[in-house]
Amino acid sequence: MNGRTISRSQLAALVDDLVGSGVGVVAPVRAPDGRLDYRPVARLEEAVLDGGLPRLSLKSLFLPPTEPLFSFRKSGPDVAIDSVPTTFPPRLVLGAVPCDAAGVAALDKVMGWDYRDELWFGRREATTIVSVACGKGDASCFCGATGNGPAGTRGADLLLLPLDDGFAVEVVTPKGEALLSAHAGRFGEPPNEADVARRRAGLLEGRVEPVGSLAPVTAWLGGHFDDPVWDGIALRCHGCGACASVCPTCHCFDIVDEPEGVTRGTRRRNWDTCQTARFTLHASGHNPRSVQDARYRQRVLHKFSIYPERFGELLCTGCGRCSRACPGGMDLPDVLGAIAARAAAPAGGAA
Amino acid sequence: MKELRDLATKLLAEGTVNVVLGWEEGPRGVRPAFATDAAAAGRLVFDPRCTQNLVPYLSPRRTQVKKLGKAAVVVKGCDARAVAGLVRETQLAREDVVVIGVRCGGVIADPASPEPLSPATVADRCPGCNSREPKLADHTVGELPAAPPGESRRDVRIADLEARTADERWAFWQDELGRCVRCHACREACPMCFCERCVADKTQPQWVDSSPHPRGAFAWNVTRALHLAGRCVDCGECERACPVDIPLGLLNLKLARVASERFGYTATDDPAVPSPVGSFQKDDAQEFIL
Amino acid sequence: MARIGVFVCHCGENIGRTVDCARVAGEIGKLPGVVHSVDYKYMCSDPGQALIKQAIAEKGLTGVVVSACSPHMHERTFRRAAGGAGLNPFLCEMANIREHCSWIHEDREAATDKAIDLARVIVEKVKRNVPLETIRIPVEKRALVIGGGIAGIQAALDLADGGAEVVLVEKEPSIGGHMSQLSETFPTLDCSQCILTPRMVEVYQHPRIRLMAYCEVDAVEGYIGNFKVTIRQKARSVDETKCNGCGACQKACVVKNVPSEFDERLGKRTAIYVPFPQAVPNIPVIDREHCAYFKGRARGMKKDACGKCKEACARGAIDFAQEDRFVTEKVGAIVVATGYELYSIGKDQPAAGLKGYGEYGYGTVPDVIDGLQFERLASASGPTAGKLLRPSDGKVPKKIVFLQCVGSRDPAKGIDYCSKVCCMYVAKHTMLYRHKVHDGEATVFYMDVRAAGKGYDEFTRRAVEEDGAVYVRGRVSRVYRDGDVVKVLGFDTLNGTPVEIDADMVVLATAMRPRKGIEKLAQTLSVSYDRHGFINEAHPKLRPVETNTAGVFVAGACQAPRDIPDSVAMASAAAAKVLGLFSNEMLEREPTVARVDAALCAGCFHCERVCPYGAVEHKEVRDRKGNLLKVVADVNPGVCQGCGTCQATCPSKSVELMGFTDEQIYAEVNALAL
Amino acid sequence: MNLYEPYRVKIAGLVDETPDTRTFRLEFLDPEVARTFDFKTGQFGEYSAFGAGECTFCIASSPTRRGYIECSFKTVGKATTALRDLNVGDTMGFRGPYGNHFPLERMEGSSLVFIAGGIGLAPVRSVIWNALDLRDRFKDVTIVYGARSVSDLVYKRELEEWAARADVRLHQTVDPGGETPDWAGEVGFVPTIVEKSAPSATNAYAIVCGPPIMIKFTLPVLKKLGFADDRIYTTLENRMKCGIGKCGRCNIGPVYVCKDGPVFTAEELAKLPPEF
Amino acid sequence: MNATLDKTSFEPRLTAFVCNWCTYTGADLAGTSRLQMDANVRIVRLPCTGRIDPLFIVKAFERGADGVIVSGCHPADCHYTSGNYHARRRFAFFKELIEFLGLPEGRITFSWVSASEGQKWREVVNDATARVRALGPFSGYPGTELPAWPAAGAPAPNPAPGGGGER
Repeated sequence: MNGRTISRSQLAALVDDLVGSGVGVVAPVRAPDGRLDYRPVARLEEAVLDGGLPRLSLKSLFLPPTEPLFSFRKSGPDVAIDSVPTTFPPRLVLGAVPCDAAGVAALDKVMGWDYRDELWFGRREATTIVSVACGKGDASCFCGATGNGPAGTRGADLLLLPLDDGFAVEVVTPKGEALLSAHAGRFGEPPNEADVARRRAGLLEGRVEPVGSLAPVTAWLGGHFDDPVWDGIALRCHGCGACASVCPTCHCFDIVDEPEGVTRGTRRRNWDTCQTARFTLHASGHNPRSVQDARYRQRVLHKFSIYPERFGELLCTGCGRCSRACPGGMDLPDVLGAIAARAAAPAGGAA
Repeated sequence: MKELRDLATKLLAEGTVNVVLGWEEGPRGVRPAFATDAAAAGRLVFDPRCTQNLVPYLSPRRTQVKKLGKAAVVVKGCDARAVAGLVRETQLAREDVVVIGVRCGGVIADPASPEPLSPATVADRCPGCNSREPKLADHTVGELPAAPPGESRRDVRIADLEARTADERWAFWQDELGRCVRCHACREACPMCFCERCVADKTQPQWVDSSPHPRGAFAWNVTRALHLAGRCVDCGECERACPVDIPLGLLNLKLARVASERFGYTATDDPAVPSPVGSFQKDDAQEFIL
Repeated sequence: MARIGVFVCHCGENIGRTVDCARVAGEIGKLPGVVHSVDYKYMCSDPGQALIKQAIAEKGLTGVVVSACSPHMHERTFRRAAGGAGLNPFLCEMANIREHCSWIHEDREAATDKAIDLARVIVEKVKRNVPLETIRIPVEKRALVIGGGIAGIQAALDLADGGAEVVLVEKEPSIGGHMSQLSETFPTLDCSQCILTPRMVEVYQHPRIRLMAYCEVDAVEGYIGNFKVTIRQKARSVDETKCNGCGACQKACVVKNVPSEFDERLGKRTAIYVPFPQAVPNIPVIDREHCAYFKGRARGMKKDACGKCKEACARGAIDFAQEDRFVTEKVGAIVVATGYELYSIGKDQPAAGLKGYGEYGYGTVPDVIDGLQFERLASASGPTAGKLLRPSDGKVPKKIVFLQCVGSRDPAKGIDYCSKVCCMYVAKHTMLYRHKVHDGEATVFYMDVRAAGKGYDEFTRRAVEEDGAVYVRGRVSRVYRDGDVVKVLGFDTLNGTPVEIDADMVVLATAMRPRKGIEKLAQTLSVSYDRHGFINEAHPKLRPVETNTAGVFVAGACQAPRDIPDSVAMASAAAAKVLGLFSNEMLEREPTVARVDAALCAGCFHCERVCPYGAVEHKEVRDRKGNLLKVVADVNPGVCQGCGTCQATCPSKSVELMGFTDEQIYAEVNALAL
Repeated sequence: MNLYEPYRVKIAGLVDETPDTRTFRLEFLDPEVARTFDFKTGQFGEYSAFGAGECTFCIASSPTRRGYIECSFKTVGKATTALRDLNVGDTMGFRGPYGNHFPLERMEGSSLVFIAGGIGLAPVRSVIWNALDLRDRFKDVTIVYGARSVSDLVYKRELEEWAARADVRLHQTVDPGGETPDWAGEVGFVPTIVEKSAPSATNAYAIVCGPPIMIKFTLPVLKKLGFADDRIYTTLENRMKCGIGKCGRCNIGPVYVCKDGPVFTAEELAKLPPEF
Repeated sequence: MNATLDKTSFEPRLTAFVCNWCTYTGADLAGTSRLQMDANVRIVRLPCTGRIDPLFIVKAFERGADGVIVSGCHPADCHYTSGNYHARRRFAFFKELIEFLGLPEGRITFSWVSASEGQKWREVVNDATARVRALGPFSGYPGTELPAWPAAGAPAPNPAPGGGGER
């Protein structure tokens, strides 16, 4: 590990420093109902580090559920446009779960290809992400299968690994390095490598992921759009899109105008999901994806075939939120397992 | 369990139905099963983890389920009210479905939880349940288990909210509804939300802003609750489906009480009982009207 | 492309005084889509309307907003003007800046701001208006007349004579109503039955009248020009097609002591009976409550307890097994003429808020009777064959006290109106009495004598001056039996002295009330009624025989206390209105009706449950191969009246009320944002 | 200013093509944009009615005509209804140009066969004028255009202009039953008329736009006439929101229609899953 | 609404949804009778209270209304015989829900005003206006801003007064 250590008290002091210097600090916070949400904190005590997955993923801090794109004012035949800022004040996320941070990194690809989404990158640039290695995985987690793992660094600027008192700090990016050097006094000596390695290994101890390697799945999906594996795959699925809401990488959005009277209004970007029939419904009534099987297939394909083909990485970090959120008992690892079995079966044979 | 499996197998074998909607073991606790053959029927289960209401799958809008053919559905007492709701509102002909009732001693709030049924894990609607044996059923299976453990927490919560000032309630709900991301999972999981096109998806005009900002969340949740007023069957699916844990059940329950106190209506699995929507009494209370 | 023209009216000073009309026109002119905005002194004047027409033509307006008075005043005016210029009339709307603004505010600034808001709201609405076509519906040229008293008879005859088909429904076994019970009529003292029965026969024989006696209206669907009426034919237990009215059954009937309704319970009848000899139709009916056969059945006897009438009937017309039947009739108009009944004087009151007159001894003192009973005692066809004999002992009463305003004009008893006919019939009664009992003393207690009408005042004076009736101004506090006499304790308010009379008989002129069950009928017909149950006319002066439901008319004492000439006049008026309606082949209606989007309708039919008119029907939606996809709601535009309750109830807003669509209302609300 | 902020454009003119189809001519309000704005034929844009939202149409004018763009649209939804409510002189929004284009440069020296149905003529019209404005670079130009009825034909003035040109072969047709008494064109469905007019496939490209059913039956006809799949072009009209490959709506299998399309060859289309 | 307005000078905006046959006509009568009243109410005319959807009320608040009046024919007076009875049930549900959600009392006024009750209409208007004036601008109605981007050192959004703990 190329890093340092930081004690709990120093971390608390670091938070105080940052907050004092005008940096917004966001961390998982325990809600009254016991669940975690990424929320602004004023002090470290408010944050819950390594408490498991917050309700909504980190994506909501960069692609908010709704955001204004601009406002407009009409006067007679004329229209004036009021822009929204695309630069943001500095912010630090403390305690990002590694699979959440990885999701943000994955989304950089689609947000940046060809056309660069200023709102996304404005927030990305203003934000430093400090992940904390995750020791709270459960039977729905498969971050290992997606190549990240509970101590994955993808998307993080710094990764904290819990020690007995405090954390081992791994510097992942120059931005992380900058944070560290700006507050060098808060950080201690490099950690004991062996201890770190042992603790890292401990994170994986006893963990059995619900699905194995995804490489065969990704390889198989491209050519099997019409495979029988899809038939009835989404019978249980309500098409509610709860999965997409909690997903760290689902990024489909809608653009809507909201009038505020005859002459004023705002154009907004809102989360959307390919799981509803409405998503692709044409005004004519024609719907290219008319059944839930097709819509569910789109979600799987987008994550495990289209995105890898286009951007070279999975659009899934294995956080397992979709399975936990599903009111209909749909389970992505289960589906991936079925596809893997199908892929492994002799050509043309039954899965 | 054997009784349920035998019955499902028999119904399939006789050709009475083409599919039996029940529950089976899944990767995360139990999950819905669409049993079309004896093998699948033999895998059906019923136990306190069978929290999910399967009746939403009977909506005429579920074309893929419909294609499986005539269905039997396994229902708890609460789920049976949803069957009655669909029949009452002409979404389902009673003769087009075989209803298999299961006698129920309560279910757990989170069906994926490995915890057994206990006062701590029991679903909020179960304690004090008076419809543990569906009346609507064509067949009823199982022995009647002991009454659900624990006490209803939601009654206490409603009383607590009602005891607060309006401003406090406002703050409470703004905070709860503030989490809403407008995914509409509550709607899709609801057996009584069967519209071809939800009013929230109507764009001409856009009565309900589609944005998940506080205003849109407020409008949507008011609309959802109102559209279920006098129609909600209290199956708990909306709240269970909500990915951000908004206590939607409190809104439903509040309006169910209004229906009961003002209009003498309680959710029932008798489709012949008219709902308070579409009916009135000339002497309905109107103390709030000047 | 919206091209809206806005016309702001000063209404002389009415609007201009408090609203800066020029500023309104100027501000509204800045709105998107408004291409023309002007103010003018009087928009409703010819030059004002010409301005609108000119602008429509020159600027190619797609919508017109007239900012002026209430649409209830001039909407038709301006829509006609717009239509005259080639614009669909329903693309013209009014903003009410007079009644709702200039007349109720003094602050010119605030009133002008509000007027701008109100105009903006309507501009935004009009942008979403769509051209509508007036609905034309065919008229069924048949009329239903409910009630076979003199009003109903007159209406039926006038209608039938005017060429219309008529269905006349009477709930009693015979038509004739109260008029058939009267002995003589004021102010001419001609015999009531003598003038009535020919008209009854005329009804019976008229080729265009279908008489349905012993029937009641059960349900009414539809709307003006196209009502569907369900009529209950109550079981007579006598086959009308076989009976020839010979009367043998009545002679054979073993039950002979049923109090006669026609004789106001002063006489008796058999269990199988016709109410009176001249009844129309002259077909008996079995009173199952009193008939020995039916009483036996009710007691569970297996064997027939009686059957004498059946044995007596040579034509085999008696049918004990007959049951109520329902027939439906299609009619284009309905005349309600259900008449009156007398206020029940005892303690048992039919309506809340009414109190009885227990102190007058009615019902306990046999010789205290009401006006209709006196008519029967005085009638040649009555129980005493016209001899005036008192009920208790059959003696000729030598002293009769008549009390006026029993119930009427007495808010303390729950009725504050004047029953209108009592002053006249009491005068008549004193004369009839004196004509029959020359030495009789007739004393009348009155509050005042109301005798407005042709020959009426002369008539009451004649009672006093020629027939010696004694009129005492004052109220009676108590009537009770004292041995052989009926004691009347009163007070003469002119003299200021108490009056005590030992009378042989007392006649109470009790108030007229609408018939029992009128409320239910009114609800069936969707017409409104006042708190006493009298049917409301559409306008007390200008539309006296119309109701607030188009196609339903009212005649006679069901609308208010009426005497015979009034009732007849109303009946003829109602008939004239109906005939006027029937002179059209088609009716025109505002196209404010609901339409269902079948693609969006999920078929939950909440709309059907809330529709007050039963306008929602079921429609099957099938795919190209004919497979049933779903059953959805469909609104019959002929039946829909445009309340819009369906749309507010529809969870998915799959039904739209034309003229008040969601788009329009949303636009109005949206326009109120600052 | 961000990616999603449109240029403001003024409606400089409008033509009602049919009772429910309208063409706008749009001029950029920002003179710098007006001067520099450039696009290629077949590209599309997002057009805003402020307060109602955006809708996606191709640019219907030719890039050879500078200083303005044109679009034609049918009133079907919220945004198009709002666009229809606008008057000449009103301001609307435009984002674009987006997507790929018809590779006209590759077609130079070849014959061009344009086949369009209904409002599908809009994207084709852009190519037609582009080609006609550079007429000497192409060989034969054939246009087959049909609509349900005479009143559904769009760009009537231009159809007359093309009909009058000696260097264009124009076949106009309406569906059986859609003709008027004075209709001088053909009667029949577009594929039938294509087969009848039998344009030569030799060194030719076909550009086909119209309702899916028309395209479905036209492709086999073209094949029969000898057109290779990679010389037949069409454009897809999937639902879009962002137009720039982010919102996820226009995916057809691995393809982002907004970036990889909207112009595809028949060969490319055949490889796509049937989700359009 | 401008929340910074001095409360004493605050003039509320009220939207009224009224039926055509009773209340609208009653308001006409008030005008004909020259009954002076507060100028804060803007009437939207509907055929019947049966047509009034709670969505209208929600939208009115969204568009800046500080208060709403809903008014129609008295029971049994409905021009369409029963539209108001159905409306009454709908309003009962709505009113109970919105109060449970904590909407300040007095923001919405329900009334029956007949065609002959011009005087009553004035009272309804003046009373409702006075109530809303006293409540102040409805700046607390949910807006469109998300609390997503933390301001420097901003405290965690306070879990509503009494909003926590018991779940």
